[in-house]
Amino acid sequence: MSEQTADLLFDLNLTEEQRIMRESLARFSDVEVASISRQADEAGQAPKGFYDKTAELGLSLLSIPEAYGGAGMPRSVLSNMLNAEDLGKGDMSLALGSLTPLSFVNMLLDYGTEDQQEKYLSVIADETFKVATVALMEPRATFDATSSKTASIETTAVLSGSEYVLNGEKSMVALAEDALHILVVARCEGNIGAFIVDKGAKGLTIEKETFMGLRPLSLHRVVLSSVAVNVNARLGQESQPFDVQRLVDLGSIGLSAVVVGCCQAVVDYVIPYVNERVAFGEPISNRQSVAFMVADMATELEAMRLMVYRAASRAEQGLDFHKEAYLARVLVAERAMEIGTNGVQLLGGHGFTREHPVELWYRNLRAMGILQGVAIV
Amino acid sequence: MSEQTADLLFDLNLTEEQRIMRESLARFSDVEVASISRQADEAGQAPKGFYDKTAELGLSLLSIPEAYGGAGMPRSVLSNMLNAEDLGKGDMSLALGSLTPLSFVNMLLDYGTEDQQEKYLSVIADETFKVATVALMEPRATFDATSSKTASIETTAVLSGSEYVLNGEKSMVALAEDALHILVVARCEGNIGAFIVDKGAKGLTIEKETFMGLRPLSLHRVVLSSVAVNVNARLGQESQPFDVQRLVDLGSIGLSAVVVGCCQAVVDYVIPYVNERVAFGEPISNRQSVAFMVADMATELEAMRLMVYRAASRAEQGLDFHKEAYLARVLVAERAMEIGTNGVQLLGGHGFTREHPVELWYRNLRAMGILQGVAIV
Amino acid sequence: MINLELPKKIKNAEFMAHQMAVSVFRPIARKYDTIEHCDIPKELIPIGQMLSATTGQLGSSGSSRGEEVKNGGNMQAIVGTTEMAWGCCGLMLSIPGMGLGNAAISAVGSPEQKEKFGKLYCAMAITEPNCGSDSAAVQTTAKLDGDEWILNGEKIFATAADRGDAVVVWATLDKSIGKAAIKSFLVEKGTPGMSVVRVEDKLGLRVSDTAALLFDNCRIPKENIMGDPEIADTEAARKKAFGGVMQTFDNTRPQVAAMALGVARAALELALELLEKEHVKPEYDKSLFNSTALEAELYKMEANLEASRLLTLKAAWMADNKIPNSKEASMCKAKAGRVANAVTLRCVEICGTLGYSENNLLEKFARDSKILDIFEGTQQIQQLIVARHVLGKSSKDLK
Amino acid sequence: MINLELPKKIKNAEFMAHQMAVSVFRPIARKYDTIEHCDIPKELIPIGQMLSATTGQLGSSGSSRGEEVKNGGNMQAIVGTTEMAWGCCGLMLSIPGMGLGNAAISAVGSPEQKEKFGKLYCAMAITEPNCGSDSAAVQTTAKLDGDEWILNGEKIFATAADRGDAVVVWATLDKSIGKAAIKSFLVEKGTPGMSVVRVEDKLGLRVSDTAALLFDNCRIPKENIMGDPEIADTEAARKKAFGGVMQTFDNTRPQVAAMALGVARAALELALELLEKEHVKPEYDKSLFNSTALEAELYKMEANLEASRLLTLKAAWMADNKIPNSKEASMCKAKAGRVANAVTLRCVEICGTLGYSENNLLEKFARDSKILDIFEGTQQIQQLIVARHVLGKSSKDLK
Repeated sequence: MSEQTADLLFDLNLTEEQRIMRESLARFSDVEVASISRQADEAGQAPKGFYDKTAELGLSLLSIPEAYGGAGMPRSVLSNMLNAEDLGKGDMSLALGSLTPLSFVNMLLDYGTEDQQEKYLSVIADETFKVATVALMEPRATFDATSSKTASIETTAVLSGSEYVLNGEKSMVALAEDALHILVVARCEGNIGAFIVDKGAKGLTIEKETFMGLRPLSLHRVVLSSVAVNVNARLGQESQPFDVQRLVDLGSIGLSAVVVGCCQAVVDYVIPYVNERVAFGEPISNRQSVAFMVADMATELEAMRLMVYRAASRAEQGLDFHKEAYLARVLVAERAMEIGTNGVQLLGGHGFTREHPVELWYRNLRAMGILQGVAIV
Repeated sequence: MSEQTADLLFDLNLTEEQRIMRESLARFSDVEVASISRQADEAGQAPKGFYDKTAELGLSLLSIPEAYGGAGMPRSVLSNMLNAEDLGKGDMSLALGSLTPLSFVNMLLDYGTEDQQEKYLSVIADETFKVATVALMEPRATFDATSSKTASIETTAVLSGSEYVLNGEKSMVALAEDALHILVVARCEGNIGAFIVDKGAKGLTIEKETFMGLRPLSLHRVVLSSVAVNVNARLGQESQPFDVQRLVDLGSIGLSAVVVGCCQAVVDYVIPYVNERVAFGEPISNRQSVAFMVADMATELEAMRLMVYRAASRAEQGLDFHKEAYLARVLVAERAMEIGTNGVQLLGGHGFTREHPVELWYRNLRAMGILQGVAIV
Repeated sequence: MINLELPKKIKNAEFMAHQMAVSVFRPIARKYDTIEHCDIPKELIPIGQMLSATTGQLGSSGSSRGEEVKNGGNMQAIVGTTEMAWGCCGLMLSIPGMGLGNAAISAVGSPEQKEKFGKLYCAMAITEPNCGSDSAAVQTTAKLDGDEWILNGEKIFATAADRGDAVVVWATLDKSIGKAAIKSFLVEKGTPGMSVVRVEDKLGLRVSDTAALLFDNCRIPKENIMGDPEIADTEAARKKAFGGVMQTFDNTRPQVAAMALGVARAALELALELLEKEHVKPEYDKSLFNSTALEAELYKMEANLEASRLLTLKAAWMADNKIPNSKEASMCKAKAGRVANAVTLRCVEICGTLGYSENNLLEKFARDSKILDIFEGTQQIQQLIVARHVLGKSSKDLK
Repeated sequence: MINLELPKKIKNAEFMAHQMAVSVFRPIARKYDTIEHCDIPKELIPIGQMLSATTGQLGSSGSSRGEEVKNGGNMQAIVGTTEMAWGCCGLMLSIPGMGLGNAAISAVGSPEQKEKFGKLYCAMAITEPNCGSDSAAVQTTAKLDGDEWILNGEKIFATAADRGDAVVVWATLDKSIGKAAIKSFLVEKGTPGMSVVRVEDKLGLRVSDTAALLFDNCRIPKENIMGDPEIADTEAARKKAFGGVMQTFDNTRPQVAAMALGVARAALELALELLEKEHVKPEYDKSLFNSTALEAELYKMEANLEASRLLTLKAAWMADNKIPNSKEASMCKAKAGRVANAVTLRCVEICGTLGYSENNLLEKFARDSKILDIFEGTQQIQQLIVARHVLGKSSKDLK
């Protein structure tokens, strides 16, 4: 990260690389993701082989150093955000699932020691989908990871000889059951730390959790009952302590981007519907109550997108982006959930059936008000 | 107040007395109040002689015992609320001004000793308008009189021999300059008390304050700089301590009722306007965006009214009414201010001029979010 | 005298309905939501029998008796419906014998029809694939052929049409005439030519069956038409004929509002329960902006819910007192519908992972509530009706 | 590459405008609001001269130069307007020489017209008593009589028409033809037949003069018509002619959005200042529902304001890059207008007695902001335009 940014012009154009990636991801999202969205929702899981297809896109590989088997490209929050948006347009759950290993990779790139990077990243850098995940949230209504100052994280890690002993309960951990490694965020000596717990560790229990939405994402309760990990499994060093605020902010940007994609799908779906649906002798879109609702959805979607882009572009430039990510989340949460609700409303009774995707988006978009901090960008 | 109420039927009908009073107040409000609303706003005060006209209605007299020169009728929160609504329809400022002495009377009826009632109420019970007022609010953004538990009231009363010495600043005190008596709410030995300060007391300074709205109400800053009052000027006794929560709750009901009246005036004004105003070849009320806005105003107005009626009717029956008054205030504040804003919006550019009353209602209705606790019911 | 408290009689009915909701509906709410498609849940059969034996609380019409009552059948139905919906709105809609068709029969059926169909479980089929809230656009036809009506057309969103014993079907005698030619017909289950095309998979109210029906030269006896078989030939009579059809909505809209109230209150109470475990408890002791964000949100929800409740009670009180309440019926449905949807969704949000989880019913309430702002006329239709009343507009001027 | 920060050049312009707002506008904002009707405030005369000498920041059109600029005159005008409106929107609209008429002249005036009227203070008169946002319904007529046009009609809501040196007047050559016959004309102050009927008393923006004008056989030279004097006779040409008129709105709408941004940010900053004195300071360190109600409100306002700002910058960026931005211009105006009104009102509310008092400017901002959701097309008109774009509708289909 550079300390001071160059005097860039205000610009909303993509780089040539981003443009090419968008084109291919848009196609993938349409052909391989959106098309199986309903089926995956009903099944409560991604179809077999789906994640391996996403692995071919190399999303997690891109910024892993070549030495560990990655592509060694500089990490780009902006490009990752664009990818998240494009995948989110296809399906929120499958997008978040595909990007789950990336959240683990990003945390290691940001805070891992060289040894940790070598050990864990070389496993992830594979052509088949290798799962690693981050466990941050906890099963309480008032849980809040926004600030490291709050006592909201109750999972603890206590140093005991050459080991940390972890106790607590994590919730909504994506793909935990299949994860080779789970990065567990826990309180440790008054600070917040992150600890890599390996699959099958003693005292680790993983239970499937089911939610209103994000059903194919495969979310889990992770219970840590005196799970011991080696001191080397603690992420980061004294000099660069693990920063939970940054995790949450990157998480807000990533989730917001996925949500912007989903909202775009809603808008794209309702426009032809209201133009074609006839009631009282005219397309219902000839009525101001319908037309203005669509206009408002389009306006707020554009606003959401610009907020997310700004936070991401500041992160990319090495500028402080906490406030921008925070405010983007505030706006996106409010408006995206509204768009989800209005998507059903515009289709009336038809929107309430599972014949149309709007009810699925209604359920999935509520996650924007719930999920915190998985750094998929 | 009875301890337990009879098993009344759910009913929205007025008593015969209330019906008759409504008719006469509606006429008064239309002929004598609404007609001078604009003039009073521009002048920043009620026209000369206006308040004496309201005194003839006997609003403050009604429940003063006959022995002190009043009508000796049982105090009715419901009837007072209906009066407040009717006057509020004419003009919020003039309604609140007319009812200001009643707030003082009500506090004395609720908490005054016999001696206090005799001394002060016999002065108010007059055919000309005699002013007494209540000083509760203080000039701070976060001031909150809702709870006696908060430290929000900073004005203090300290016992010193046979006197209480008062220090502090009160804000938005109606008609203070003309008031023979000001009931000052202050902290005293860890409790909240109310103290009657007479006109011209030493250390008492009264300055006119001007606000966005309620301009004819004549609101004042009351500064108390070591104002000494006799111990007998403290309202109430040990057995029935002064209850600031009740003051605030009755204040919420009264102000809400005035505001419901004003909102009715807005709705009554915009309906013919949007039906007559033509744009793009049709009355603008043929457009859903306009028509639905009016429908929503009418619906919320009805909802507000029912909330206020319920709180008042519970108070009248001697049932606990704190929560109902609190929730009524929450709803009325939100919706009334919205109705004020939409009143201007529906008239477009014309609504922005002072040729129409909507801009006045826009300003006055904001008071619903500001004012606390003057027990005019 | 103005009083907005419920009298003892109504309170008692409320209490009984609540007890039933607690003991029968709540324990099985999640189970049947998950099962989704099934026969009539067996736990509901005794309830259906009990309610049919007494005055059906769900059938809202015709319940106020001759005597001068101010708080009668409509108000009682409101509180009963609210409490049952508090338990589980989907289960309430699945109680056998309490179909919308039953309400229609008891309102406008002939004595013979009441005798024959009154004891059956009767669904109502109005909506068609190409007419949503536009009830006047019915395309299903009924043609008299000797002693039989021949029905042809397709119906969707017919609640209980798969489980029910019979269906009340709206059809037109002559498409060219419009509203006045729309009549309703009684079709027994198993009548040749009537088939269930599909039962919908839904976002919420999953236990309640919502079916699509096909009528392919479906023949029913001539006497199965409800009301006057003649097509009114004056404008006034036409309006009256269709008005009669529409008027049933004035009774059912407050009922749907009551469902919304029940579901929303259920969500708010559960959210408060979950939050109290984490030491969040609203005390109403600070002004809105001096409270925490969570408290402020709870206060606003509660205020809007209470406002919706009072609007609904007013509409019912008017009906009980024979005061025309078309405007008020739409007002309460509009507000209760949108408030219930907003409240249930907000409760999910403020309870975080617990709200979103299937371990609690909050997410179910948020799914169930959406349709309450849609069926029996969407939010937009209610606004239209209120606006027409308030502005004095015809349906031609304000579309 | 995606970047939503302002470059140094624009930042500098912003800084300068802000300094002017702080040193010139703010100190006199309350004074002129109270005075209301007066001549051009003397403090504004040097500012008018200065801005006329440089590229007028308020005249938004034609400012981007030939060279390939991505962040040009439109964006600069946005930040300049925002900052000046932050100082006082009424005063900004009263700067001599910066009238809307000046913008029109610099956009479509002939070289001779620019020469003659460019240095004057030119108002714009479009609205009539019976046409609000319906610009196509102009009833004021212009009839050619020898070498002169004769104007007849009435105009209202003409900003600066009392103080200005000249007025750009919209009039129709032939009412029966509609949009294509609407032209604009330059009328100098003092021309016989043109009179100021009244200057409006207003809720806000009191220092800015808003006048009603009467044209009673007002004769002006033939060359004072702007643009082509012929009435287009093909449908396409007609659309283009009126489109040209409407297109000026695409430039002015983001400017009004910028005013809204300025006023709203002024209110939010002042509210924060007042609250900080009472130890309330948002730290962005808790999630929304774990914050206090006051913090949550501040966060939501800030988020919506920032969203409006970005929409406005995007519309300006598109204009600077010659990308058609009619949809985006209406989007930013719609959102900024409603957000600014809501934010200024909320700031009054959360600051209690301090917010409502004339001792602070919050109540003034709340009065000023209302018109920003109305003029240059109301909220409803903007929604209509956005909806037509998004849904691909004509103005006939979606009214």
